Amino acid sequence: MQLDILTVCYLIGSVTFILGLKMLSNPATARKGNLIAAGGMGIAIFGTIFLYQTDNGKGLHNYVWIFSGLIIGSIIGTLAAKKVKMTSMPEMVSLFNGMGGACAALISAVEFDHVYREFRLDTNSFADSVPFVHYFTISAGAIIGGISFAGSIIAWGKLNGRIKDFSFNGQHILNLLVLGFVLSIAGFTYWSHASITNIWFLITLLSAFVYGVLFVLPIGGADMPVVISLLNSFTGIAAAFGGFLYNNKVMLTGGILVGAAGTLLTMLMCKAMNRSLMNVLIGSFGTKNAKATVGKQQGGNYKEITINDTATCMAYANKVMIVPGYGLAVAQAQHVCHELEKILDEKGVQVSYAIHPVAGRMPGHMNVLLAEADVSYDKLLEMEQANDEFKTTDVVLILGANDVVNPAAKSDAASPIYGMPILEVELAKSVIVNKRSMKPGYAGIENDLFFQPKTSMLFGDAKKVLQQLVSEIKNL
Amino acid sequence: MQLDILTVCYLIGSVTFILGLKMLSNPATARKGNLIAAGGMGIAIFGTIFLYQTDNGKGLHNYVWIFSGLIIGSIIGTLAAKKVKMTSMPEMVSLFNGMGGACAALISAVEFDHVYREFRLDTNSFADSVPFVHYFTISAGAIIGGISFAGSIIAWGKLNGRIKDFSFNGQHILNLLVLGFVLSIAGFTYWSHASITNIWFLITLLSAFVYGVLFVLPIGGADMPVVISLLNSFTGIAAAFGGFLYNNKVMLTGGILVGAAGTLLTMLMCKAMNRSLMNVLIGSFGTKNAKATVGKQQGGNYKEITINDTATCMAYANKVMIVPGYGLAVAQAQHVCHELEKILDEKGVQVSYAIHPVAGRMPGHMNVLLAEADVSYDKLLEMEQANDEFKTTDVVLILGANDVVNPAAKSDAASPIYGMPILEVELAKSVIVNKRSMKPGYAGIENDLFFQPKTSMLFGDAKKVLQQLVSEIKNL
Amino acid sequence: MQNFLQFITENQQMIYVVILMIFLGIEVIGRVPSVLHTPLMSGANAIHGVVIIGAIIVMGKSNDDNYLALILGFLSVVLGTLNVVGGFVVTDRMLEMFKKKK
Amino acid sequence: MQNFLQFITENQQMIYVVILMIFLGIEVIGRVPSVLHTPLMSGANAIHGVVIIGAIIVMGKSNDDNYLALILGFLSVVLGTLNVVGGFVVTDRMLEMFKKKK
Ligand SMILES: NC(=O)c1ccc[n+]([C@@H]2O[C@H](COP(=O)([O-])OP(=O)(O)OC[C@H]3O[C@@H](n4cnc5c(N)ncnc54)[C@H](OP(=O)(O)O)[C@@H]3O)[C@@H](O)[C@H]2O)c1
Ligand SMILES: NC(=O)c1ccc[n+]([C@@H]2O[C@H](COP(=O)([O-])OP(=O)(O)OC[C@H]3O[C@@H](n4cnc5c(N)ncnc54)[C@H](OP(=O)(O)O)[C@@H]3O)[C@@H](O)[C@H]2O)c1
Repeated sequence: MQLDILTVCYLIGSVTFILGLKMLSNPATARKGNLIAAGGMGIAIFGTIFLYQTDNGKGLHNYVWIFSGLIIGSIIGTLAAKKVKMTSMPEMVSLFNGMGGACAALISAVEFDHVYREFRLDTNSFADSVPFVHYFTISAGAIIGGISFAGSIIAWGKLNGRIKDFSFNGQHILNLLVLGFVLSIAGFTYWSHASITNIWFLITLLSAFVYGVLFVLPIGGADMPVVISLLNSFTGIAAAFGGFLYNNKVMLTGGILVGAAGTLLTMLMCKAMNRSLMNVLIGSFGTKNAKATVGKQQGGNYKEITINDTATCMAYANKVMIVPGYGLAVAQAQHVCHELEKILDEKGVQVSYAIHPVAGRMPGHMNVLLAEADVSYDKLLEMEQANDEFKTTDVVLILGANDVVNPAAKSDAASPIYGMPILEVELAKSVIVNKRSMKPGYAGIENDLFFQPKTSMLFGDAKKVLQQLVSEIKNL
Repeated sequence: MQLDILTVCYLIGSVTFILGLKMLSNPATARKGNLIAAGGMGIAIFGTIFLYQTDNGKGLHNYVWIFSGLIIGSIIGTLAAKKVKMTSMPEMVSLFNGMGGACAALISAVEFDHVYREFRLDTNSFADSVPFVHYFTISAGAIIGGISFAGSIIAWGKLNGRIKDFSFNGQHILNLLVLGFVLSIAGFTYWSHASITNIWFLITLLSAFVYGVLFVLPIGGADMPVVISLLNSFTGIAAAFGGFLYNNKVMLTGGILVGAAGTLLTMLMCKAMNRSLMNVLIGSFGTKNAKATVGKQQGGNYKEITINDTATCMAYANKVMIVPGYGLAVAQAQHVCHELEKILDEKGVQVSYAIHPVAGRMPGHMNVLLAEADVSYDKLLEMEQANDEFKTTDVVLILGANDVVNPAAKSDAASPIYGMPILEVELAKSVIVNKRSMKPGYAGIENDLFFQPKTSMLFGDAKKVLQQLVSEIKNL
Repeated sequence: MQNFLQFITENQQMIYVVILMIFLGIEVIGRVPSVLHTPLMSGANAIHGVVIIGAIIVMGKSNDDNYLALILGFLSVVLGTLNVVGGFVVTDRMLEMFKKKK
Repeated sequence: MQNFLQFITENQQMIYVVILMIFLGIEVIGRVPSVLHTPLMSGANAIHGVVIIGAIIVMGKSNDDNYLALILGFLSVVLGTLNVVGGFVVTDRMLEMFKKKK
């Protein structure tokens, strides 16, 4: 009876996960979807605590340990999630993902320990006493969980700048060798003498960590959101192996669901940037190519503009469109940007923002950034809307954006970003670009826009420039 | 071993069904999807024939019967499917669907017979010797299959005009009563004396047929595609019960898949016509309302035009757009329409067709109709494309279409078709409407378009009118 | 109630398969354009012809002297085959008409 | 090979569930707009925190004197909870920022 109710709890859990994920992929229902999945998770967790029975009909014990673990985890988790700055979200997700991976690896370790204690006095190998499927499930959980854990920690470190990009020739070959080592040791353990398998298992786990580190290390820091999404699907698969191990349906379905959805999401993310997953993992552009293409400057002429002129130009315009990009985010200039918008608004200028979906370093980066600065939602135009508006816009102010306004994406089939939809700012009457230099952006390519007659460059750090601009306009 | 291979066959079958259905819902892959599903079906069928084993390890016998059944079915099925006229497709689908339903019902009947032979000497009821789930599965398959069979046959009869719409007051109440009767008898059988359950079962089956007939009879003939789609999902569910019965995964998954997809498809079909499923089943418009609204004619003035004038008007236009509708289909005027198009083309007039997705009486009706008459594909414009073109069109010729060009769908919130996307023919310079009278179309409502100054009416049967038009233009 | 819960536990795998399949059926055709409604209906119709497998099993298991089962079984094999073969062929013919645009 | 086939038969229900779930995972998020990529990733991340159930089972089954299992189990409960709770809370916060347009 008790177990029957638990089955139903798990069924509810699985269904809420599917529903939740489905709703999460639609802006109108996303928030509700998250809550529904959370509710199902709660039911599955408390169902397990109170209704689970082992094969011999006993319930769980060690409640004190379990509840203290739950309480400690909840408090830390909630605080961390509430405190984190909006722009550090990917770091946070990466860290949480690492925790999940570690959890899966630990479970496998404990299960291995069970098996080991039973068979360590066996004079033969595991292969003689443990079914292969059982051993396979345990070590797959450990390895995948371990890779996900170590990789996530590195991704976290890269995102908050503690760990620098690091790559050398032959890195990819080394990685393959380490991966091969992990798999061979894992296989070897099964057939080795039962009394020492614990050492081999430990080596497997540790080398999985090493592989996780090496896997993420060479990938460009700016590509971390993609990597996190990939590691996210790894953890899902590790959780699914846990589900196999305990013949637990909700773990199995939840894990597989995330594993599949995470893999697709990773590919969708790459597609939104018009790159392939391979390209991200091997890290060809953003690192090497960047330097290569900077060389072949087209050497056109560009026009500079002073803060003073910019202020006049904007204050007397009818309609201004602001295009925020990665530079705005790193300069932390969202608040002063909002200030600029308000002042212009007071002067009767119609101001809105053109938001490119992959502007910045994570999808939706600009939305959260401007939301943090209290910019009102109806001022944020999506790409399609914005492209309709540019025709009637007097001044476009580009703040630290580059690739997302690069016309090469439309015109130059040889360009690495060819095919990516862009903001067509050239349709406006005039364009003012703020960045610190003529250096290229993320994709490492030249931007023709800067050399067009209607474009003027306004060099300087986005935050400083905006502050000066605001005071200039006030003084007009 | 043999059974293990069969499991894999079934797994392949299930996967191909999912893939096939997915591909069927995308124009680019639809045909391949159909073939993939067919391939999977073949694997599942031949796997069953050669690899199936009963519980006691024996294979199947009666191969002669089985193969003759397969061969007869295949020959008749292929011939029928190849011979049928394109516009009679829904009839054909309905008939095939009925066969599936009958097949499910027959299987249940044979299984019931098995159970009955075992327990008929029992002095007690089935309830004492047969598990409820087993009995439930058998009778659910019989009832749902029976309803689907009888309903499909009626739908087929209605579509080819052999059966007329038939409804009377209280019909819906009668239907509910019959349904209640079917279910009570089915329940009663389980608890009745085992030796006479066969009679009760027969009554259940027959009254399911009666319900199927009564269910479809009052629904307007024009709504049959929706009804067929609904019965299609019924047969899917009946097949799934067969899967339960034999613990057969491919039947179960295939049946459920079609049951779910068919239900959604039914709703999507209703939505494309801007109606609710309830509305279709209760049959409120298209039958009664039609007569009601015809009364309140707005009595505007309309302008007539002669064949002669139409010919001149079209022959000297630069760009003509033809809007085909249900009237063209019933008049079988697609071939002469294609002729008109060719003649105009020779005269240097640019001609294309504006295809509304629900023009006619089945989705895609106009596409298959014009394809049958060899109209080339790039002349068929989808609704959105067509709406962009009307602005630059000189003459729109509407052939037996009515609701799909009714501006009330955009402007009159009280209209039953309000919200349905329409072809915006008023954007063109002039509009010529061919129909036989001022009577309304399917939705039974007045059409303002006919009373507008730029519209001229060209009364007559579509085929005759087009023939005259062609010869007139030739003589110009 | 308890019976019902027990039924769920005993058949939980089956129930999972059914629920997931329902979700899939709905998701998979969620974006179908209206012109494809008729061919899709027809394709789905062919797929539920999988019920023929039941007919084959019935036929292949029935004793040589059970004429009722033999006749009904034979009939159901014929009807099921009609559903499957006719369904796929007619769908293919229909889709031939819709060839690719542009 | 025979072993493998046998494994498939024995676990066929499980395999069906896995395959259907893979299809569902892919179908369900197929149409996500790019601005939602980050919250979706974060929500999916919270869902795989379901691994905590394994941690609870490990913890609740281990003997009182098996300190290794107790400590590792405790650690995994804490980590799993972090994943679940942190994941859902952070996703909710993110989505709050995306409120409805227009
Ligand atoms: N959103 C995502 O999910 C995601 C994830 C990974 C990668 N990406 C990629 O990132 C790119 C996003 O395009 P984007 O236009 O936003 O950025 P971008 O192309 O990387 O350009 C950013 C520009 O900002 C300038 N900048 C840097 N710091 C600045 C500061 N403090 N003040 C003012 N300007 C500053 C830089 O020029 P200076 O150095 O001259 O100042 C740089 O050219 C795309 O290529 C996209 O594919 C996106
Ligand atoms: N496509 C689907 O899946 C589907 C399914 C069910 C229902 N429907 C509904 O059907 C309607 C389709 O719109 P529609 O514009 O194609 O058709 P409609 O609104 O039904 O109008 C057809 C018109 O054709 C005329 N007509 C009939 N026979 C004719 C002949 N021999 N020669 C010339 N004209 C003739 C009729 O007028 P006269 O009597 O004056 O000649 C009638 O007004 C929509 O309301 C749609 O919702 C569609």
